[in-house]
Amino acid sequence: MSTIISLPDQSTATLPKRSYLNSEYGLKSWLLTLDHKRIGILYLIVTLFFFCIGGTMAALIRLNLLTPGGELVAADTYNKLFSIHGIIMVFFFLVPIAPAVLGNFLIPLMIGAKDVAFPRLNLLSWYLFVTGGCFELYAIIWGGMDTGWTFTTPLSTHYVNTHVVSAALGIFVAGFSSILTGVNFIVTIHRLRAPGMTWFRMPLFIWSYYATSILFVLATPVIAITLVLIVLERVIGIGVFDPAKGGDPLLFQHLFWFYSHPAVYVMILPGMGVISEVVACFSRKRVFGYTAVAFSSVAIAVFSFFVWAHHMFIMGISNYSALVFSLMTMLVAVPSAIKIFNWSSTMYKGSITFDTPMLYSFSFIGLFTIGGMTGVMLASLGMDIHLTETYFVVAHFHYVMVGGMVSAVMAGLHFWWPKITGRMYPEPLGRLAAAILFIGFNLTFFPQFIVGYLGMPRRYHSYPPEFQVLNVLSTAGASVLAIGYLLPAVYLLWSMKYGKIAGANPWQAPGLEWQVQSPPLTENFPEPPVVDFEAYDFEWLANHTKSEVQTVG
Amino acid sequence: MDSQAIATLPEHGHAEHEHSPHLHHHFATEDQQREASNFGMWLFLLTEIMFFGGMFTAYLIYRNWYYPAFVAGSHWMKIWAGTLNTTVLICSSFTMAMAVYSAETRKRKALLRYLSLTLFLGFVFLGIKAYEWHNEWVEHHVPGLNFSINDFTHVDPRYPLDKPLAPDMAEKTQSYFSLYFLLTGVHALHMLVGVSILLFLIFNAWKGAYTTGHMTFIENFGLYWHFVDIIWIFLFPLLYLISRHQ
Amino acid sequence: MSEPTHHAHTVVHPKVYAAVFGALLLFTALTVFASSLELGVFNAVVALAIAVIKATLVVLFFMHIRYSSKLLKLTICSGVFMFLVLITMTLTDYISRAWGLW
Amino acid sequence: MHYFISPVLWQFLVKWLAHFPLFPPEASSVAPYADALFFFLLFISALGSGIVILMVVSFSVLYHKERNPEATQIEGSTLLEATWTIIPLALFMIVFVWGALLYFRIYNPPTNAMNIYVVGKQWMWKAEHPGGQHEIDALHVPVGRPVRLTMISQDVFHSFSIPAFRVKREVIPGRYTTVWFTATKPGTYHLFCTQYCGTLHSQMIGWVYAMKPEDYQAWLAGSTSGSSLAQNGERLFASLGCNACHSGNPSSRGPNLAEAYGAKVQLANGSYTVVDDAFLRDSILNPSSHVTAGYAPIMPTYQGQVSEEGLIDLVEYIKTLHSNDRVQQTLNTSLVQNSGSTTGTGASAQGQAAAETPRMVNK
Ligand code: HEA
Ligand code: HEA
Ligand code: HEC
Ligand code: CUA
Ligand SMILES: [Cu+2]
Repeated sequence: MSTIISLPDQSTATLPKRSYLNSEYGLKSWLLTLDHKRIGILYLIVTLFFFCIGGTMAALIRLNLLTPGGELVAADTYNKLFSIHGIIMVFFFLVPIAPAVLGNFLIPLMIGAKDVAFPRLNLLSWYLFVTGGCFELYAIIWGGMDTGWTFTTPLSTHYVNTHVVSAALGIFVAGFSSILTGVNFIVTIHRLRAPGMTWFRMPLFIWSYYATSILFVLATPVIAITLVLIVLERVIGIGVFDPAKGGDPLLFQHLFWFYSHPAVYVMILPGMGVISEVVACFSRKRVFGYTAVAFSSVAIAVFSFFVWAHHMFIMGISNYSALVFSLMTMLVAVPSAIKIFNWSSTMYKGSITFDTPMLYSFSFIGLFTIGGMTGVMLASLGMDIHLTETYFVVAHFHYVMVGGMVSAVMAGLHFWWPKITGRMYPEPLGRLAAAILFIGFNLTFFPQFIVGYLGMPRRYHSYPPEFQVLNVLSTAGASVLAIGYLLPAVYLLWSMKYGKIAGANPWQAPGLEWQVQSPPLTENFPEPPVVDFEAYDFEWLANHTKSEVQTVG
Repeated sequence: MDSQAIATLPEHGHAEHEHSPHLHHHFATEDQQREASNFGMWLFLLTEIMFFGGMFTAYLIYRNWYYPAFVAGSHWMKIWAGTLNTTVLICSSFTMAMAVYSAETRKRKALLRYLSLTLFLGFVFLGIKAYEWHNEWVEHHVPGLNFSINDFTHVDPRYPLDKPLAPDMAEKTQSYFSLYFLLTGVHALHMLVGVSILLFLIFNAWKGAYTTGHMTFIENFGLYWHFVDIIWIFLFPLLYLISRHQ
Repeated sequence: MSEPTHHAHTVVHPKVYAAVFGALLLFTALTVFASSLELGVFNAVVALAIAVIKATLVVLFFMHIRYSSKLLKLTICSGVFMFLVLITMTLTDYISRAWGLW
Repeated sequence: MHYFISPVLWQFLVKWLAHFPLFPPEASSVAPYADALFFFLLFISALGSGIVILMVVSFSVLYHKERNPEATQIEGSTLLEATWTIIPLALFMIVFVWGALLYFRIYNPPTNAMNIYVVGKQWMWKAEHPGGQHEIDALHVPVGRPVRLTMISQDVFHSFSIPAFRVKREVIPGRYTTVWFTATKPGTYHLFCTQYCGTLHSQMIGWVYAMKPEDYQAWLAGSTSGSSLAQNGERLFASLGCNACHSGNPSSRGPNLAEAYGAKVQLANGSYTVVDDAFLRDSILNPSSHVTAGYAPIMPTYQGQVSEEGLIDLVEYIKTLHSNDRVQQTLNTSLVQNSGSTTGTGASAQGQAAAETPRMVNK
């Protein structure tokens, strides 16, 4: 009845003869591919390239902050460093990496489709992304930009003479790549699910990517127009944001954060999807309260549109508005809490193993909780007055973005690495790297909470000497972090050639993507699968394997 | 602008036509494929709504702040040109709808006729718009490039009841004209993209495409064209009409 | 298919198009006429109301939403809703600034 | 210990450990309130994270594969889920209300506060005391007295932050913002610009000197620049020709400005508004945006003719104007000096503005 193929188990596994990786050869077959899996890999390469740039900038930032005088680089160089770091990390690494890499690779596999709805559009998104990236690289190489990633007007429009225009255009173009990816995913999820794959049989991963795509589609255009206005203001001097011409710089803040707040959830929701899969698989249990988790993804996406002005509490918005936005921010934090508790209880009465992806999930749960709770501190109006624009905020968002999302990306990358490449990564090294990252991360960013409460402002090239101890700790942590990132980079590359052959389902996971060979065929499923089981149905999986063994035996 | 995004449509639509059975391998049925691309197009239009949303927000805020300036600015709009352009666009929407209908009923000649008419009307619209912009340039009403507040510090002969604006308020007419050029400019850019795609459509239709039952592309383009029409339906009263009396 | 495929296609008769076309022209004339009346704030209200009606007509008939699936209707509503959220939540900040000292 | 590491490093370590604050000084009246909220927040965060960590760790131990080879499938539990929806929600609501109260406390100056003006510009802070004392990158305030800062920026966004007082407020171009505090402990505290404002953002720092009232008086006396803000304002009022229309005569073309501050005026569009600093400043720059009822909109704009400091002088002058005698006196003297300088039109004003504030715009 079920048409899902089941391949021999891991011990006897061999690499399949035919897969999406070897169906065609040559650079051209990659650059012109319409296969969602290959496009995912293309995205992976580019985003990791940008991560190296962003990471290098972070390393320089931390080195400069080793001494209070900021002796390493000049002030304007420092400003360029953190601007590039922020812009690259947000728009060219974290926003695309999860949706475009993991989403592209996995969504069709998970819902039993042959491809995404619009493969050509998908390839085009990648090219748009690369084009945007080139603009950005141009801006960086020809002198950089020093506006911060927030492009605050009138600074960015009238007071700096760096490459703001090309940086803004780069983000503009890359934004269209996000939009098209979002459109593609929504249509795919609505229209291409395999027979039997009802909404509530979908893995939670799909739910959270669905929510992410909504954010892409509805929020990104607003930053697109905002950046256009910035460019026009610089180039021909229209005065929409310029107070000297009667414009209102706060309007810029409104429009910018209307996108950028939802964007921070773009940077966490996919991670939540990954964690649902990983926690379920390594607890060998259905996610506790599937519906609640599914709906909280959607709730986060919807509520995230109502909270943007919490980035503007001290900037002179009306106090009544501040009240409303603070209240909404408190509400948007609740679904995240629900999810955290549901994942934790998923482990209850599970049968838990500590493979690398699971370790990363633990660090996600812990660090995201701390990051999220400090977010709630920031959302509390009176507290924000003291905390805003200090390192406390820096620590908050690194806890959610690096501690949360990057951990989740690492979890996902390790979890699906066997599916992507057909080979296992070296497990002991994986666990070691996860531990190093966890320790390095906390060492880097926990001191920033303290130094933030002490009042050290962010974006400071030099700082009062009494903050040095904490900054030195933070820099020390960053070096540990660097090792923690380089180690996986090395062993993952190594494993592509020398790793153990994984077999179709090394984790014995129940998802549809695990029921096909790894690496999968170009067409994913030789024949359309029929889904007759719930998501995370480990009993189904057990029965299935048993009957498989019986028939073989 | 979004030209990148929109310019892709031909390519994408093309795809659906290259394969002889018109059915992409990853779709089960043609219905599914058609619904999918229809839905995709609508999602794209959503992004367009939000794209214009930012500009509308700016317009509403500054209109509130600099009400007299916005009134004075809009008094320089040529209502006849705006009305004419609205009519032209509505006609073109109608011809576009008829084009889709012709494709549905597989009438190649009618399809060609209606598409050409739409194209023609599109050009007329752009022509009138260009004429208006030219006028505004001559009148020194282009902020940033060629602007003078002279027209607003004196009584406008066509509105003798108006009072001249104080110089500080007259400066703020720049806000009006900035937004005017922004909104109409982005709209015209969309028209331009639409017109280019129309050229392509006509070429294909002439070769016999779209009248064989596979008309997803032309349907989706129709959605786009109507959407651009809707934007204008709002721009016209906001920029030309609502301050006629204050 | 997990979702019922919507009945593929309703071909709208040209008569409907023509009627809508006529209505649109009529409303255009109406809005230009209304703008020449002295209505105070209602000038804006009337003009926008007419624009909304015109847009709805276009969406429903020219763009076939009247004959489309619930999903599409919902999609459009959510777009319009977010558009309104952007505008109203931003504007309320500007308006309420005048209420207090700050 | 120091045998194992280099003496230089050892010295560093000693020095650091000697200056290693973990908590900022509490030096204003709101600081204890802010810290109380902070500790509450810390407490619930620790509680929340503690519960989560406890769950994760204990389940990891209890249900490790070796101990529990077979997982028990559980659907979920509505009751439990409702619990961990409602409890965080309730806590967050407490945080919201508490935070809002604190916010209103910090941004709602008491009426008896003394006023100091602050002008931010790339990259320095200028503070102006009503008595005319000017200081740069420093702020002297008395202890025990509410101080209100009326702040504005000449160029980009800045942000005025005194961590020891737990107050901070964005300083934005084109609009006054205010913040207030009462210093409680004499001492010297950091003053930071916390909003990124360009190259030397990290140099836009200074010190706040909280002084005993008598020290403060001494400081005021010792650093007076000769004339108070109001006196400067009076001079400007005359030289810009304001007195030509605001002479206080019943026949004058502009409204009487004596006792205008704090009053409620009716505008030409029928609405009422209270005359505050922002209103005064805006009336000078954008007179036609709030025309006082009963007057023609003939007042010219002074946009570009007066610097932010000049505007502050004017505002302070109008605030302290209680009768028109002095206005009329200045009228007599100024008429001789600068007849004709009042006819600045928009165009020449603009030229001046452009000349005064060179702005870098670069593609
Ligand atoms: C991935 C990105 C991400 C995520 C997910 C979040 C999540 C949240 N953020 Fe964050 N934020 C950023 C990225 C992110 N943020 C960035 C980049 C900035 C700075 C931008 C800049 O200025 O450069 C920022 C800044 C920022 C500010 C502005 C600070 C300022 O500049 O003054 C605020 C204020 O409200 C805020 C709030 C929140 C809240 C309430 C959440 C919530 O969604 C968090 C919800 C999660 C939890 C609450 C944790 C789980 C809860 C529990 C386990 C319950 C605990 C139990 C009990 C209480 C019993 N964030
Ligand atoms: C996704 C987002 C993301 C990520 C992953 C990171 C990662 C890191 N960030 Fe960043 N950060 C931001 C987003 C992010 N950051 C944003 C948005 C800002 C605000 C910008 C602004 O103010 O405008 C910011 C600002 C910011 C600051 C504040 C600067 C200031 O305000 O003055 C600091 C300071 O410590 C910092 C540090 C770090 C560190 C140590 C890491 C580490 O986790 C990085 C670890 C990685 C490495 C150390 C690299 C590893 C090495 C390689 C991969 C190889 C490199 C290759 C070669 C050299 C060959 N970040
Ligand atoms: C040409 C005459 C004229 C000159 C010169 C002039 N004003 Fe005025 N001013 C007016 C008139 C008329 C009004 C009332 C209408 C309005 O608000 O525009 C007014 C209103 C004001 C108000 C608002 C008062 C209230 O209670 O509503 C202030 C404050 C003010 N002026 C300050 C100044 C200052 C300061 C100067 C000089 C820098 C100045 N004016 C120069 C004519 C003038
Ligand atoms: Cu001024 Cu930072
Ligand atoms: Cu936010």
